[in-house]
Amino acid sequence: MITSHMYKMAFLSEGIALNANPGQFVHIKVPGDNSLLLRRPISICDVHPQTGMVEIVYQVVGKGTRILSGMNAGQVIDVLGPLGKGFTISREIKSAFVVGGGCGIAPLKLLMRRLKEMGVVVTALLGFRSREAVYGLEEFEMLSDRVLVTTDDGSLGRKGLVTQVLEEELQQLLPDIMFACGPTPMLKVVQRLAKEYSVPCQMSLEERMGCGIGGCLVCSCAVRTPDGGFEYKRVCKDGPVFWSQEVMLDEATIGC
Amino acid sequence: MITSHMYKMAFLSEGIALNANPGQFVHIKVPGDNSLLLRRPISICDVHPQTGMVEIVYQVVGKGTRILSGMNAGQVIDVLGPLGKGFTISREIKSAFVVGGGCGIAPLKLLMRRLKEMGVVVTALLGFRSREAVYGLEEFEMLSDRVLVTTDDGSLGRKGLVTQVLEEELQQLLPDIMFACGPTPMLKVVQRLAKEYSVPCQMSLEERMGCGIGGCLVCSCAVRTPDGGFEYKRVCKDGPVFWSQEVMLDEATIGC
Amino acid sequence: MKPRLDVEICGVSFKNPVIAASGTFGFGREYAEYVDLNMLGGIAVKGLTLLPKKGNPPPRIAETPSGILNSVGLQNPGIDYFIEHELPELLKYDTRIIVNINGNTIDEYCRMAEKLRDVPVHFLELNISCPNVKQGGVAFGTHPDVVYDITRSVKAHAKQPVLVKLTPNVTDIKEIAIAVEKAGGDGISLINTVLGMAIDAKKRRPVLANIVGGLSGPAIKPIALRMVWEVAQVVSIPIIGMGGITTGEDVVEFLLAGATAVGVGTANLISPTACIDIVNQLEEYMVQNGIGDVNELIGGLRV
Amino acid sequence: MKPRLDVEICGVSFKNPVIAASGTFGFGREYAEYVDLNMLGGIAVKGLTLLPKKGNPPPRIAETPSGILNSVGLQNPGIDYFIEHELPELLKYDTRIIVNINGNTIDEYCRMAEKLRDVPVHFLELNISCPNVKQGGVAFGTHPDVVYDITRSVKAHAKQPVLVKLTPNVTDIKEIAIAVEKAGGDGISLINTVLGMAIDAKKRRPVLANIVGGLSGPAIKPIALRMVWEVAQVVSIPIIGMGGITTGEDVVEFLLAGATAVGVGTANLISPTACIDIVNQLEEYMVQNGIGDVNELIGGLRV
Ligand SMILES: Cc1cc2nc3c(=O)[nH]c(=O)nc-3n(C[C@H](O)[C@H](O)[C@H](O)COP(=O)(O)OP(=O)(O)OC[C@H]3O[C@@H](n4cnc5c(N)ncnc54)[C@H](O)[C@@H]3O)c2cc1C
Ligand SMILES: Cc1cc2nc3c(=O)[nH]c(=O)nc-3n(C[C@H](O)[C@H](O)[C@H](O)COP(=O)(O)OP(=O)(O)OC[C@H]3O[C@@H](n4cnc5c(N)ncnc54)[C@H](O)[C@@H]3O)c2cc1C
Ligand SMILES: Cc1cc2nc3c(=O)[nH]c(=O)nc-3n(C[C@H](O)[C@H](O)[C@H](O)COP(=O)(O)O)c2cc1C
Ligand SMILES: Cc1cc2nc3c(=O)[nH]c(=O)nc-3n(C[C@H](O)[C@H](O)[C@H](O)COP(=O)(O)O)c2cc1C
Ligand code: FES
Ligand code: FES
Repeated sequence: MITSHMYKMAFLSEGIALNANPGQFVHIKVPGDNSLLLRRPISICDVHPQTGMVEIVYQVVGKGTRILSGMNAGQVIDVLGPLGKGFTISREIKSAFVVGGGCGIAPLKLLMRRLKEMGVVVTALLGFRSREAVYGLEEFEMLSDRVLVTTDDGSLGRKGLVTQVLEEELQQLLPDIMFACGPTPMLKVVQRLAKEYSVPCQMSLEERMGCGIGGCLVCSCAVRTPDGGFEYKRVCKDGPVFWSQEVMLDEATIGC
Repeated sequence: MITSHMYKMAFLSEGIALNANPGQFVHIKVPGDNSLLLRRPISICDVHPQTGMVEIVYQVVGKGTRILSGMNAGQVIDVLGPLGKGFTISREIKSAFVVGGGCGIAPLKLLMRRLKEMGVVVTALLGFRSREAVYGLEEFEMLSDRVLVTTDDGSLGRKGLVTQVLEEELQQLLPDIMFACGPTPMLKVVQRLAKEYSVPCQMSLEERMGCGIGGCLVCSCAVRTPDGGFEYKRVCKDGPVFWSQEVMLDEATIGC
Repeated sequence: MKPRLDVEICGVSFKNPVIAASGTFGFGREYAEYVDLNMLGGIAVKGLTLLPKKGNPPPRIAETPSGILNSVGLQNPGIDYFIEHELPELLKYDTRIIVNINGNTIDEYCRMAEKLRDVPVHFLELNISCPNVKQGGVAFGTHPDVVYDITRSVKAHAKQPVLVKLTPNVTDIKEIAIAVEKAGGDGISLINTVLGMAIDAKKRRPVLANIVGGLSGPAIKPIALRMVWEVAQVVSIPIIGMGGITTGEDVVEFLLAGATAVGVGTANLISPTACIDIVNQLEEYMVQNGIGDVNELIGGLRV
Repeated sequence: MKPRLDVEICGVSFKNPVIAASGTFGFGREYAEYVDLNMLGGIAVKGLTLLPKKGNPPPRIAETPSGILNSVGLQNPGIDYFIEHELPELLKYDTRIIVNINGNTIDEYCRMAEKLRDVPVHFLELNISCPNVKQGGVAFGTHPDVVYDITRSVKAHAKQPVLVKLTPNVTDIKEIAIAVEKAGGDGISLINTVLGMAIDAKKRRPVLANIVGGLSGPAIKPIALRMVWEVAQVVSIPIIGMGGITTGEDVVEFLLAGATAVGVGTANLISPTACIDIVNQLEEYMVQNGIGDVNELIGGLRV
């Protein structure tokens, strides 16, 4: 347990640890209770290729995550992954803003590690509900050049929404790219700002999933088509990371 | 684990330990897997009123008993009991035959303990599949005056069915009463012998159960009515112990 | 503040919307050892017939994933025995009593309604949906015309308000519900069990002696919710929703879908205290979500 | 001795009776990363329509006790795209291909059958039971006369044998199945999903954007088994049974009830290797129970 609702879990999987890209996820079978059929998608938070260790960070929201949070060291867990299309980091990038909100911060750790390895100058903008919900700050500070924290209640860092700080920062300096992950309302603002300030932006989406591998078409998100219409893409296979200008974030998309 | 398929489990319940009569059962909620709704009825094998300890012995036959057999010391278990009508032991009884087959032997331990306390001369006739399936012999030897063992394959005791030995014994000497628990084919023969030799006989039946407390009417067994017909009684509430002359053991009754 | 849990159906007030469903609660007596029956919204008694009924041979129950199948086949001591021997016991408690009646013919239903005229029970529940009897039973519940006839006929004989309990084994539950309303039925109970079957792969036999049985429990909750929702769109008489309820949140879901009260069936087989536990969880949900009156939830689904 | 697993449907032999059910296995490609598609009895591809179809808005899936609800709404790239771009990939594998087709009108079904005449697929599967499309869809599958007409019309245009996939949301599945047989249908697939609904008690909203969806998974297995059993008593054309199969024993149960082969749907969403695991478990069951030929199991229920 790392905050009152957030848990960290580490498990061994060489395949995942060696092959994971930032933004990819694992699909976890909830152990024990056979009335819960579906796997749970959880972002890969970090990997240690030498040891084969994979880290995830998750919030307890329902039955599945509650059972996961009660697992003990040594238990075996059934995990598929790494799945999905993660963040794309091109060689040309020199500077990046990484924007995360709440439990959407999880996948950003591995992203920042990779950005750092590539010498990208990273500003991390992280929003939390309150001081109690904050986790992993030291690590983010190690992995980035600057960390700006906001809390809804002002109990740590700036009071307010992370997107307010983002807008202020964009007014100062435009990064080569933005990466975002968090609740839908946050993503909507990020999407708008990316457009206004013409900064390319990748965002990681969430949707309820079945197979997690692209076969069942339940995890759709609306993506603009050249003809001005849209089509449904699969969050699990075509995403979870999409370019902000292509996705349509409407009410139907559920947040974390 | 006490044989390759039989498990013994002990749990603390003062209420059950103090109130259990031989032949009564407990109704156990299978922990963890919410897809398994129904409780599992298991006979009370023995109780230790001083410590509140209750002992059960069960065979792993399906999902529920498999999960039970994987439980660890210290885990909490949801148990209703003691339930049902157990064996009736009247003060007049001086001698008894106790006949058990396979996993039907479980409830006989507490019965024999009570019979011994009351000074009844007990002959235990126990049938097993083979030597590997035999358990608890020393205890039965302590609790009875004579133990006669049969195995289907002759690997321990007499080769053959326990009912063959029972018939031989009845030819020698008629007890005041017989008590029987075991698979339906065995009970059928015991029922016939009880009639032929005019020995009163109580037998413990099994049937698939719902509530276990008499409310849902699913656990029926056919019982003769004075008019020559029959009616369905509840194994959970009116039984599981019935007088052999009243029950009708037909094909529909499932064995253990 | 303690939230208000009472609801009203056809002018009869229930202290809370949780009713023990027919066939899973006996005549209440067995459960009285475990819970205070005064705390229940109501009790629907085991299905009764004009004459005593033996029921089907065992096994009568099978476990399926998150569900159970039963084929009790309406075993009961007959309506006269009920009135004389069981009802007096039940009347000692302050709860609403719903008498579930079952006939092979419309006439039988009417005769039972007559017998109950001067008996102090609160509702009749016409079970036209039991899948476990050969004659009548489910057949009654599958044709709107027959449903109309039986409802109308019984209404002419009944003194108490009449609930009609519908089977989910139909193509269009809406047209059946509309028939009930048109015929003057006072309310609708739904759903009864879904026809199903379990097979023992090892023995290569059906698990139930009756081969098929009625599926109930959490497995059918989505079907029940859908039917309650569909029916709530087309009738204005109250609905008692049931099918797979095991928690207070489940009750909330049925109320949101449009039920005024709910029945709890299979859950009683899992735990004798289920109904009371569910009432308590419902109250807890209301406190946590700032809902002062349970009536706010009825039909409150945001779509 | 290795038991024989092959079965025959309308003269087409399947290496084993396990078919990936439509809509849960894409066009096979995604699963090829996880399993050898050559080991499957067959693959029923994602439901196709004449023109490409967007499908319903998300969320399209909800979890229910031992089941799931989906409301995909037949998202697919259209039959022409399938024939041109997806089928060639699938044809690389040695397995039977079943093309699931869906229309808004009888004419649309016929036109799709025409388009498939000269295409090397093994079966057409008329989905007249999808609950997630407004027009046509489930409505087709609920009236015996309509089922008769559509089956007969498509048969006149189709070159391949025609399976008709039935909806369980009907009062009497037997009369529908009889209509298929009378109209010359070559086989029956059943069941499609059961109409259901899930509600989020906290948000007081339906979980699915489409409000209702199709229930599948182990929760519906008893319903599916019952329908396969009922239908097997009244028709002599082969049945592909499905609904909640997740293990080899489940397959045995469906075969005993009268199915010649089975479809595995939801299980693919839980594990991409489900179909193959199930084939292996089936073989294991046969070895343990001394069954040399899987055909011995078909219709072998002892009642
Ligand atoms: C690509 C992706 C990455 C994610 N990464 C993380 C992460 O790193 N940390 C974290 O805390 N959460 C993450 N989530 C959300 C996480 O999947 C859900 O919180 C979790 O599935 C809830 O399961 P439950 O059984 O506790 O909840 P329940 O509400 O009981 O779940 C019921 C069903 O709804 C699904 N569901 C519920 N909420 C969500 C949701 N927000 N998104 C998708 N499915 C949902 C469940 O998977 C399950 O199928 C991610 C979701 C996606 C799609
Ligand atoms: C009064 C009574 C006393 C019993 N005492 C013992 C005992 O002391 N030791 C012992 O090993 N077994 C005993 N049994 C049998 C025991 O209840 C079953 O073996 C057990 O329920 C199987 O559960 P499962 O989940 O492993 O099997 P599954 O086959 O997966 O169970 C499926 C369902 O069938 C029911 N069921 C399966 N077999 C039986 C059966 N033989 N009798 C009743 N229900 C059954 C289960 O309870 C469950 O509801 C007793 C049964 C009864 C009725
Ligand atoms: C063992 C059992 C017996 C039942 N008997 C009756 C009955 O006599 N009359 C009736 O109307 N419904 C009967 N039902 C149906 C229930 O009242 C209820 O409608 C159904 O089980 C769905 O609710 P549940 O999922 O909460 O059990 C019975 C159900 C069960 C499980
Ligand atoms: C996500 C999903 C999509 C489906 N799409 C289709 C479809 O396109 N065409 C069809 O005939 N059936 C479709 N089905 C129904 C399945 O093929 C199958 O009949 C049903 O799910 C029951 O089997 P199951 O319990 O094994 O899933 C779909 C089912 C699911 C779960
Ligand atoms: S979850 Fe199946 S396609 Fe995305
Ligand atoms: S199990 Fe319910 S009456 Fe016996």
